[in-house]
Amino acid sequence: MNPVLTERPIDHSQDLAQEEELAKTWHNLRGLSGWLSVTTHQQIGMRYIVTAFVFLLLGGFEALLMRLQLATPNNTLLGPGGYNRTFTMHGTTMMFLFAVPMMEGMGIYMVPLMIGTRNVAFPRLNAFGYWMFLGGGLLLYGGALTNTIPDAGWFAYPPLSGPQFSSGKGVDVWAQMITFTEISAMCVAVELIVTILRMRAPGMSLNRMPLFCWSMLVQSFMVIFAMPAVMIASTVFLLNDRTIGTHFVNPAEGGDPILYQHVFWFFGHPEVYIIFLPALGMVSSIVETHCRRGVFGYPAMVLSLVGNAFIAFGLWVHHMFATGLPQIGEAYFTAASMMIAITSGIQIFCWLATMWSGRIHLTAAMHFVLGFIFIFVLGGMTGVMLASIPLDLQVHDTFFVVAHFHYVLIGGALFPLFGGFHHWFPKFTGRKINEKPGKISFWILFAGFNLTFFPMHLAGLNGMPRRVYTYSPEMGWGLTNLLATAGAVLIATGGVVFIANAIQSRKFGAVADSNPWEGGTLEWATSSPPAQWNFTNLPVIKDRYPLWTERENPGIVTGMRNDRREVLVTSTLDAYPHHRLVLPGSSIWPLITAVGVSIGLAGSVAAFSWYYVATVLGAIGLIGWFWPREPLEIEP
Amino acid sequence: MRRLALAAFAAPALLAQQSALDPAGPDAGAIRALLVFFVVLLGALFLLVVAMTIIPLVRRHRGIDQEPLERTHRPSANTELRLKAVTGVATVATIVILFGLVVLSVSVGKATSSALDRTNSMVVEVTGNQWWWHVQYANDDASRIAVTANEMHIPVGRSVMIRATSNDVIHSFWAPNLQGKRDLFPKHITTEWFQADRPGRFRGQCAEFCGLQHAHMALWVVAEPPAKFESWLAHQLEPSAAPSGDDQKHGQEVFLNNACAMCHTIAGTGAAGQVGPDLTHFGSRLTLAAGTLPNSKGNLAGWIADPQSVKPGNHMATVPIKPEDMQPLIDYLESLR
Amino acid sequence: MSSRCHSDCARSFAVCCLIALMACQREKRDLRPAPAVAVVYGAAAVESDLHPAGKQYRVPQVTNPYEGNAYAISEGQRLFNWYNCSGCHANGGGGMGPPLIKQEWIYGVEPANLFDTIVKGRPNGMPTWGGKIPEYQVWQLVTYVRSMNNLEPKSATPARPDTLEQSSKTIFPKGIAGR
Amino acid sequence: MSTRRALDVSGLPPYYISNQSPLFLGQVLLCLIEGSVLSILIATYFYLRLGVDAWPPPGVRLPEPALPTIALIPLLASCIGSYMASEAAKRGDRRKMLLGMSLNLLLALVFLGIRAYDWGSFTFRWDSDAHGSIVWAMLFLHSYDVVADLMMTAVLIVIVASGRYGEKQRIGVHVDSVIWYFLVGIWLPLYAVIYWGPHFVGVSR
Repeated sequence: MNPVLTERPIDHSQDLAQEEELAKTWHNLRGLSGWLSVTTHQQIGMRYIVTAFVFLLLGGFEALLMRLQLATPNNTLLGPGGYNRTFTMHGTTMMFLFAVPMMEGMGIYMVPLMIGTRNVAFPRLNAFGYWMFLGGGLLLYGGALTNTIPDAGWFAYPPLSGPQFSSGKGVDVWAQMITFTEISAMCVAVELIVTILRMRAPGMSLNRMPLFCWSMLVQSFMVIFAMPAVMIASTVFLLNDRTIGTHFVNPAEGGDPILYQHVFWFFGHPEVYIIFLPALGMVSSIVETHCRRGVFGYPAMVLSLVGNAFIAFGLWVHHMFATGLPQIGEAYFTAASMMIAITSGIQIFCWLATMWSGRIHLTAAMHFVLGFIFIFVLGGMTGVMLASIPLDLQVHDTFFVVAHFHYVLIGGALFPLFGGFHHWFPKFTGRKINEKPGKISFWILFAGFNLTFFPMHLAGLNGMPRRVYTYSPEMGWGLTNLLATAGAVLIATGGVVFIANAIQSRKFGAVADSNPWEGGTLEWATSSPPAQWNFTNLPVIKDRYPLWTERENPGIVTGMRNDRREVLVTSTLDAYPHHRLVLPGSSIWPLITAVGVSIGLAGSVAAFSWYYVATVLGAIGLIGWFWPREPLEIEP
Repeated sequence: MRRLALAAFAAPALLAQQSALDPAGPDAGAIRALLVFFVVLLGALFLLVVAMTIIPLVRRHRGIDQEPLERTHRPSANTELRLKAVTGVATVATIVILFGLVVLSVSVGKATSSALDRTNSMVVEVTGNQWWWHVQYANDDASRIAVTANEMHIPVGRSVMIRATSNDVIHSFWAPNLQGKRDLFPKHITTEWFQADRPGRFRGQCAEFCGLQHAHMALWVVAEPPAKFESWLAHQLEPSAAPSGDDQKHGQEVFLNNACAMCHTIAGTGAAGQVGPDLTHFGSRLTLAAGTLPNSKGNLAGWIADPQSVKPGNHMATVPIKPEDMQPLIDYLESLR
Repeated sequence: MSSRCHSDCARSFAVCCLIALMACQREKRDLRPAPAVAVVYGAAAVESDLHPAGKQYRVPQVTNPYEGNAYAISEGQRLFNWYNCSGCHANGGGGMGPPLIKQEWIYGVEPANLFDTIVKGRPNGMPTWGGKIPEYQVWQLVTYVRSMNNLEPKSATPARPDTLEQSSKTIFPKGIAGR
Repeated sequence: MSTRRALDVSGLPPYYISNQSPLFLGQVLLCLIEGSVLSILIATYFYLRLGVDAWPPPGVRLPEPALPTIALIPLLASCIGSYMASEAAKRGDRRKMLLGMSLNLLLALVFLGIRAYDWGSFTFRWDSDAHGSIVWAMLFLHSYDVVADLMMTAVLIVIVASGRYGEKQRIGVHVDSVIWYFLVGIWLPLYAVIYWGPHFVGVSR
């Protein structure tokens, strides 16, 4: 029987009655076992964000250690072994344990709020994904406690990372850790795609969806196609070569180290866009709210997101220009690498157009966006230089490249992320983060960042290779490295100021109502922090910025049962209600499955047969997970 | 404009020992010119974008007519139209500029890395090992193949072809003053061409992470006039100088009786180890331990006594030499001009 | 907390420490050899203690300092090729020299025995390496030879060398069914 | 008393056993993931093949295509069982579901039996050379997926046979066929590459 749209008088008493019923249905169990069996997207999203932030601090500490070692020539703070382990842990922690999980965490937290539903599509898979991510972090840093630390770099090229030249289990722990974080990323990607395509609020057709959700959708599809490549490179090629003696990358027996590079970078470049696309979504959300108008050129923005995803899969060989591959291939990859600057360029132009024709409120979040534009565009320019083969042959694997990818990663992802923290802090905690220290932390981070990484361009052009634990005084790199270390200390202080501001505002900040910035998208329709069930009545959407057009009487969905966790499944293109779906509640089984699989995978670092242990334990967990529970029949 | 940019780049304070900004050959020169062009053009575009970001901040009260709705802002139709035109033009400009840059860099790439006009280039075979370079001058007649380590003399004005491979992990041959870098792979030969237009000593360094001592894997490319090069090459072909004086003779005995001969080769003596660098003309080299220390008696003594303190983790064995043997050994090695 | 829980926690904690300890031993990477082993057996074949220049006060190292150390095994693998042991012993399968992957050892497979075999040589062609190879490298070779026979912890032993065919293939030429 | 638009959805069904259910889209995405894993392995096979001259090195017998070609028949037949089960799940017909799933399981086990025998007769191991490594990797990963899906089907048979099941389990039965179609479909290119590849790509001995 088709849903019927009628005009109903607003009845707040009925809403309150619904809220008690919903509170009973959506409350999380108490105690430790309750905490461990949570499946609501807000708790799991916040856990992703907090855990990834801890790994950011760990990675930052490693970076500071490296900078102190390189501050002066012939320094002896870290020996070669110590420095190699530090930069490997820094790269691995930042790329696999901070960047991707943080963006996924923001996606899990914000997407259900922005598309007007109550939870992600597969709540228990969401919990399983978080526990696997945590398992990966514990494996890497647990290994570090027992001195089993990888030291072959964050992309671990064989034969150096192979069985003969990397002794011990460090590189094996690195390879297996990737399996954990990649399983977690794929879980989140599958959930977000199904949530975005099938559970949007009625009336929210695809062209009315916020740009952040578009960037999460595109990013999730990239995860689906990119992550398997790193699974193959790290476990099927490297880990098997190291533990059971296969010959994928053994040059003597038909294998080829360049094969590893191709398969790894086929994942490697989409990976940096997997980190970067959600940041574009955050910038769009911040710009449209703080410039008081919808983003200019919505279709152009969406098309450039999608274009970015397709081109990102076609240009991985620009990491391998120095390997001497045939000329024609390299010319194609030069063109592809330069083409991707067009899609990012279009996004920058649209944001600038939005700022031109909007009324800009210079809040802390807007500061970070402006910092993003400055740093990311500069990083994009050096990126275009790296795309040209002759230039790349001079600057590949030097500090020029180190400067480039920090400009596009810190500038392109970290600054929008900090902007997002300041923008959504009221929604996360219910209190506004105070602006003054926010702006101060921005300026310290901005100055520290440029003081650290701009001189590195010069060090790179002056011949300083990447990943050298020391250099001699007469090389002439002393000044640039000293400046970089000073800048790194500045970044650290900026980070401390931000953390102090966040902690202080969380307790004593001004209490925020549901829409402190007068934003237009749906996440501002819920209370701050949002209730467990997000929307008492699911919204009905008429256009792209519902809170700007129909603030007084937004459309609502009625007739949903509140005594079970129910969400509305709508059609993919124009979100016409299709059927109601009962989501599972809290469950401990995702944790049990994750622990079982983690034990098996961690054991497989030592012996291959532990994969069978992982299979058996995983099967037991999954059977308990899917076992039918009361009530079996779902009455309408 | 270009001269200004070139001056900015060539300011001596900025230049270091091995710098891509101070070319000594046609290839590095072409790349440096391309770099300057890229920096100037892209720098201008960057400043333009930064200006476009800052202007809307400072021009709060502007003329474009909008309804001053405090809560939302719906710009009028012709504002949207004008913005659409501006962004359209900017996008097209980006595409055109990028297309131009692709064409330019592919053409420069062709010029610097192809072998079209390098017919009579001299072939040098470079083999990367964990943390030092084996350099061999290829020649059809086996007796005229000169072998040296961590140093490569080349004649000025003549193009040199590097045939590079590796004995263990991936390394990368890179002399910034002369040419871009080329990776070295085990069981695989990669080639590269470069040429020096002026005499001088150009330092090169391994540019692909290759393990513990990746930082100390350097080599010196010495460009010298052809005549001087020919005499150097001829000298390299001769066997090592016989030890003169009993001090050097005792040094040779120490070398042959200890583990030294297991790894190193000195042509003309019994030592024929292939796994370490060739020491036949060790005395005439600029540096020792792959560019880590200048070649002097004191450094050589320190290096032999305890290689792990100079390059922690490197593969030279710690051979305990009795104190009375050390000095003769040093004299003998330094005598191998 | 019930006492049983105490013992469980204590037991699991002990297991973790054991794993950590073993891992630390495997992962230890001392680049500079300890002075005690940085000595070269000058006159390896000397059997008696009488020396012209007075007694040599150096008790020979008997236990293997690199027991279960992954870095030492990997160095031993490199030295096995560098010092051309593979010339006679191939990759452990044996050629001109006897195979090094076997059950019965004429001169014993304990570290001390292997050390003596390498340093003093053996009849029928095993040369005296004492004085030619520094002692700490001999210990690394000893550890590598023992790892070929799975006498070193599995986690410290590399699965295959980069250069040669997998040695175990020579032992199992038949298909998997014949394993 | 201002009013607001209200959309009454109480008439909509609380579940939907068809390809419209979100779980179906989730399974399709899983197949995309496994598909990209196996297609990268196929690309690796050709990369390794074109990197060496003699493929596989002399003395190694190539896997013969005779047995696996026969094994294709039970594999393709098992799709019929899977289709029967998924349609029965829509209608909620318990007997047909059990029949379909059991047929699917049995035929798949026949296929796996033939493969295990054929696999056992290989004269190369995963550590003999690059050819052995890639062929074993392909066979292992595909077999792992097949065994995992069969375990799922077996558990579903037990649940449906026990009678204690509801709509959610019927959606599970219906959607389980998606993975099976994919696994059968992806095996065809893998089969062609492993068994016919050496004869058609590059010079074979």
